[in-house]
Amino acid sequence: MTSVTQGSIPEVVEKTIGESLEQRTAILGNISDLGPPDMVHLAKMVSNSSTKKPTTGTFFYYTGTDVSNSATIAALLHSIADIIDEKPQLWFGKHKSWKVCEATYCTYDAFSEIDARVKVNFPGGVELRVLDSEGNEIASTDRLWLEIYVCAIVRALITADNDSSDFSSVVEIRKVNPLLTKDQTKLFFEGFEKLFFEGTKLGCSEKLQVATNGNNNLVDAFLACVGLTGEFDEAIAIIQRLRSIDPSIGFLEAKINLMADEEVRAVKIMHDIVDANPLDGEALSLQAEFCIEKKRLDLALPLATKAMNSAPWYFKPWSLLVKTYIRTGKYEKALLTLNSCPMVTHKDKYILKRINNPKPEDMHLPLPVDVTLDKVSTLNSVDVAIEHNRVDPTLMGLPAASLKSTFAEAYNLLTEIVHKTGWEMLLKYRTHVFVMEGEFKGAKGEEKTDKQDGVEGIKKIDKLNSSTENYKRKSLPETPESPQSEKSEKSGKSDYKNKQLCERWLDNLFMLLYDDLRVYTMYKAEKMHFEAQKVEMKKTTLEWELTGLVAQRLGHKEEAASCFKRGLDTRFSPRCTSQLLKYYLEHHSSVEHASKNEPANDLHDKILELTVNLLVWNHRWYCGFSPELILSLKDLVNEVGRVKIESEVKVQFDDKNTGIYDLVLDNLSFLDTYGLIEKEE
Amino acid sequence: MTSVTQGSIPEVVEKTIGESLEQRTAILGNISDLGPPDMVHLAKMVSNSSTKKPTTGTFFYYTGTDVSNSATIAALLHSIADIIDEKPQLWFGKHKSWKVCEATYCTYDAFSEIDARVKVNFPGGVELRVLDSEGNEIASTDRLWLEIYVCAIVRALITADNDSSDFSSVVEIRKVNPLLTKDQTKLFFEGFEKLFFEGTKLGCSEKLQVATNGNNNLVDAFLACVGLTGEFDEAIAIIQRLRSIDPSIGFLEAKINLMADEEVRAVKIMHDIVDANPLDGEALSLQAEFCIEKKRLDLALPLATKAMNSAPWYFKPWSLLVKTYIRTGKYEKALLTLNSCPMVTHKDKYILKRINNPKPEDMHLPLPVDVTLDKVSTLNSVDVAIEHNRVDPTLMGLPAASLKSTFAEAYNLLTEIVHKTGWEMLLKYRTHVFVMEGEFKGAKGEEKTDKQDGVEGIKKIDKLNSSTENYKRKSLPETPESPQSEKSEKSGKSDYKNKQLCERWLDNLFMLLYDDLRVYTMYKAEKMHFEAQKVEMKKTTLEWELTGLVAQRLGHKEEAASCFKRGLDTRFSPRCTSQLLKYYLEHHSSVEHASKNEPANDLHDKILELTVNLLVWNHRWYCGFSPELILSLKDLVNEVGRVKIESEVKVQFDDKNTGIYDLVLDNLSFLDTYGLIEKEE
Amino acid sequence: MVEVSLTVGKLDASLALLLTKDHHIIEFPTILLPDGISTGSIVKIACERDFEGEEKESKQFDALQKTIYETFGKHEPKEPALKV
Amino acid sequence: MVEVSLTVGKLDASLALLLTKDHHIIEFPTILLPDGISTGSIVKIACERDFEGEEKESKQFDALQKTIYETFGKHEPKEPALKV
Repeated sequence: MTSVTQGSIPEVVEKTIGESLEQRTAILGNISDLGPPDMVHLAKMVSNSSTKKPTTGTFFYYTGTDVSNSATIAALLHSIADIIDEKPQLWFGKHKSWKVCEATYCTYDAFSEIDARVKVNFPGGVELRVLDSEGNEIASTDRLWLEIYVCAIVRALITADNDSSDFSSVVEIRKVNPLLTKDQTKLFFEGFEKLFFEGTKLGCSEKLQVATNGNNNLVDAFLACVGLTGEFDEAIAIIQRLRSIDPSIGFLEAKINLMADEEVRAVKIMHDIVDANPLDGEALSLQAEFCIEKKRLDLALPLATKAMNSAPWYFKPWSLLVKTYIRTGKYEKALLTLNSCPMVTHKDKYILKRINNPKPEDMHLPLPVDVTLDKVSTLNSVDVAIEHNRVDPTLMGLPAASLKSTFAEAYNLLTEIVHKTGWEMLLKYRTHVFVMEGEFKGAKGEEKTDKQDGVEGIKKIDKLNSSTENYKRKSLPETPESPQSEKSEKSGKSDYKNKQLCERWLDNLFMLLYDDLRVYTMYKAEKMHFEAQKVEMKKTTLEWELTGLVAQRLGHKEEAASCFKRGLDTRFSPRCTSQLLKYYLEHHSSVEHASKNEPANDLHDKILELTVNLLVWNHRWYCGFSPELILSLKDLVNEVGRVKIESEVKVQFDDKNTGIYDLVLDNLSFLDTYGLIEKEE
Repeated sequence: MTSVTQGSIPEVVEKTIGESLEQRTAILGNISDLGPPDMVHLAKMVSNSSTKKPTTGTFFYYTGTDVSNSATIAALLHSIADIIDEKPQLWFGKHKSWKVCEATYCTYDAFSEIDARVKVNFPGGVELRVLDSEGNEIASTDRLWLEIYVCAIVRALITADNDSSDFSSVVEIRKVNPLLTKDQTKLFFEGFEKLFFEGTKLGCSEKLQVATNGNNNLVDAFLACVGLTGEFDEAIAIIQRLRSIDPSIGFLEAKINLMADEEVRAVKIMHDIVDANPLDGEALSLQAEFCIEKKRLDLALPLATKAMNSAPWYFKPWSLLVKTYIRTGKYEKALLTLNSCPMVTHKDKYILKRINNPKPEDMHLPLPVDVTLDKVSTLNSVDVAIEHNRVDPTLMGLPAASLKSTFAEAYNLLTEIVHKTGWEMLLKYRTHVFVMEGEFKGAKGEEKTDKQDGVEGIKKIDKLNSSTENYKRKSLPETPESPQSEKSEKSGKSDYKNKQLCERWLDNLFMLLYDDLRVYTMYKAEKMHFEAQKVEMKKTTLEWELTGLVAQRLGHKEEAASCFKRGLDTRFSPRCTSQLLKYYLEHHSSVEHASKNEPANDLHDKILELTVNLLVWNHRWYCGFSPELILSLKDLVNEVGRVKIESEVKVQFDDKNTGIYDLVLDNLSFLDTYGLIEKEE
Repeated sequence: MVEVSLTVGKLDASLALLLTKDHHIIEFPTILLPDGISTGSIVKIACERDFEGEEKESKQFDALQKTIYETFGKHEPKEPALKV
Repeated sequence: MVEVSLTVGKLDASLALLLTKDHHIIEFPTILLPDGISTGSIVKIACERDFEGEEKESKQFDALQKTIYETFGKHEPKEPALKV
């Protein structure tokens, strides 16, 4: 098992001691989401100093800590202080013998909008303060502690495995597994049930306009917890009790049964829900999704339609309907339906955010030395930055890469169409169902009503519509003939009346799609050229990574995987690794069920390697919690056998005792705790 | 006649010579309206200096200059230089003998989005440069000069008589009459006709969503010019020629005929227009307006309805329809119709704006000494500022005072209703036609579609909705009974279905109305109290002014006038004066036609006094052009006789030869030029 | 005449969201819906050009224009003649 | 049944603005309007609850639910038995 060392505690140096605490207090009034990550503040002095007063303040962030009560928090602070005091710290190039005088742990509770702070004075003394949004102190209660605990776990689960390739993401943070013991999970489940009807206070996914009882961050975290721990029975029991109060959340019971592979039960539950309320949009959507997965599109179509009619403000059923149309080859209907989708604007995904902007020179980001792996732990960030600055400019800043929320989903649907039809045909379908510029002159000279201007207004705000002009200029040539129309029965009417105006956001997705396709087509042409010349194509790792992402967005999974693989030939890249891992895991399950062409052992080896690399990379960045990697290990162990995996890890990665075996063991022992893998012998 | 002196040329000192010209160049790319006012830049040196190089740069703005060609502009620059060189200038407390080395005149042409600059070097040399929006030089053409001329006159006419009590308004500006000679007007008419179909490039009033051929700033300036010069025949001839190209502007011919008091002709023209096109929204609106003025509301109602049905995106016909409902006592219909009005958001009135923000200490704002009037020219701005800081806080920042565009008009309609019904009844009507909070529970728990959120989004941007919460809290108590319903025939249906949701902006207007009413009611109560006690009520001039404005907004014109009068007891106030003048002029025409109760002579004396005061005040701020004051003088002279007015001015205001007679003469000579008053004997 | 069948997708105080078979969203004033409607209900909307109504409207409008012209367009309205 | 007469106030490619006698603005899909319509036209819109349609829809939905339940809800779908 790994343990915390000085090398795995990042710190940011304050200008004045305690300023981060003050800044945290100052922002309390402006928090409208799950809030900032937990934070540890340390007041330190040089240990042989005569004054006995702290000379330096530092802080760093945390997720996943057990914050169920102040004693547990105080114990954590004690252990951090011990680790720092234990021996001289390598501090900005020098060895400093620090002594921690005071340590404070802050954790935000979004239910009651309060910040709980536990302060430990060394050698003795623990103090608890709970601050409301105005910074006033209030009394703590058991209920409040439950909220604090649940909110911290929701933050940890919701933000785990977030793609952190963004430059603005928080690095001075330790992420630990919030569900290490069964007691922790049990307490979270208890809290979930007690706080369920306040879940909407925690906000919801960026794909949803408004949080509901059945769909919000608390529920998402609960489902993540259930998926990770496999505590299906307990979870179902809880949902059953809650359902009796609010029937609209029945679909969650079906969902968990599906997660538990209890399909028959899930089908029965969904059936009963819509029998009782044929307008339950969530249950109908789940049913439709189920039928799409079962490839029963004949059943999915009426279900998605009904779901959409029952909840027309909700993006999900619309997207299922579009998907059904695509998979049945009804591309014109798919485009028209896509055009009517209710988009969620002005909403961002919840991510962990700093409370202030520290300067790079104030950041102490040590290299943990207990676990190392050549090329991964030692990835040189300066080299990566140089690569970044020299990257092929056509690959950088492709706007489709930064699509958010429902716009990203709509883009996926559009790429699914183009993947099937090709660009030329897609343009024909587009011309056929949407009014093109100049086609309709009726509105000439008439002013717009406020309402219309209003819609325009929103769209202007919308980050998507960077440049329709641009698009028009460089759009591929369109041919005048229309493809066979699905609507030819209405041909008696004047043509424009059968068409819709294309929403501006959709118009812009076409533009982004064009950009992606252009890059991808160029890549493929280049590749063919090189192959014909029998010369190897050279790209930097970042360029392979970005090319792979374009291919992936366009649905060319194999091509994407080969790009990521090529990217990893030169150096380690966390994004290439995790994308490739995802590809193999997906591939893996299809291998299992379908063909036996690929030697399975080979695949297992690759998955293990990628998983281990990422575990080490995470560990290097003080992160010990990744549900994706845990689940990847779980599958491996259950297929290959625990003994085999353990020995392979030892032989292949840890022959020099570099701590990798311990790291893998951390995760295996978690799986062990929940009985998800065979017991250690 | 007055002439330009050193005392009537304001200047702003530059940090470095020419920086204002550079700043003007820099903003050229971002102009989306009529552009900045004309600007004069001077490079000066102390005249006995040895170096012969300019040491100081200054600039100031202009409107109304004849900019028809570079020679005229050069002549103006020469005369300015002569005035400044002539004798030592009183310059920030010292006398400085300046010599102008270089003078530049800049004028913006919004048709072609160019800035024309004429530079004169002293003693000799004239240089013309025309800059496009990127600051590149382009060739000048006759067409371009026509545009430059027309655009400058449009700016001058559109911004004349703007309420300049705003602290951010430009004071370092000279405003001269752009129509001093008949040739100037003739050239403007020519330019108007030639450029008519490019008028939309000049933008439109803030009450209009989009400029049209018949309704834009060029047309507005043209109508202002016609109204001021009385050149109706020529104007009608022009419109007749333009109508043959674009029939949709026919209503302008009717409009000018109405201005010329040619009612019968106007009626015939309107009749013919709607005969040819029964969907001409502008002509129908004009007809409706005409019928409202004639108090034939039976005719106005179907006309306004038809106008609105023909142009539902246009605020004007909606407002006429609301007005008709109000005047026929159909208050519920009026409220419902008001609620459906298409509001113009995100649009500001065109005002003259600076190209940079000069510091107060760099502003040379001399006092013109050629025309002075005790208490007016010498109004102490420090005293006014002190008064401002001590003003009764309930009067300051009443939000209804800053309503813009269609929101201001909608507010007027709402006050017209409350003036007739009283607040209590208005609330009852409101409750009866609009769904009140909690009345409809159907949407409970359902998310909003993007579309709806969109509309919400706009309204959030909208400056109006400061605090509905606030409103609800302090709203006057409502009584549960509804007044007699106009809609009782529909009582079979469930109640909420007969009601509409009150648009948020209208909801907010109710709040603003409440604020105004509260202040007004308090004032009236206070006044009664003081009258009962036989004690005089004390307020500062600014307080009287603000109280008067509240009364005016609420339609209490007499009360407003008495406030403005009381305000003027203590000191001169330009706003009290101009508001009171407007009141008398209105009153005056009603006196003429109706009663003889008020001694007309008295009224004439008051009008003359207020007009003269404002002429002097304008002159003090370098402004020699006010259509309102010119028209006020015209009426006076035509009623009382020129000799009488001239002698009264001499006796009452100019017994000490303080230039006031000359100032009045400036305006009379303008009227003379256009044959609008009897010739001088 | 166009006749369509629409599903009520959402019912608000003043606006209802109706959905066509082709997934057009129509915002329809609640006031124009029959009674007893709720989410999930199906309504039939028939839309027909009203030539008769147009004719009537046109005639009324012509009459209105004539009245206005007769009243204000022939000559300045006379001051009421006071009998002595 | 509710029947109203509406004036076409504006006609756009996909949306028309219709105005009721009470000055409600209805945004109506152009596609649902009869042919030959232009600004100023009058249309009659009749709106009726379609009980029959509701019934039919309800039956179809019940049948659909039954199918799903029969197909997936009774037991795990069997692997196709290969005959030897």
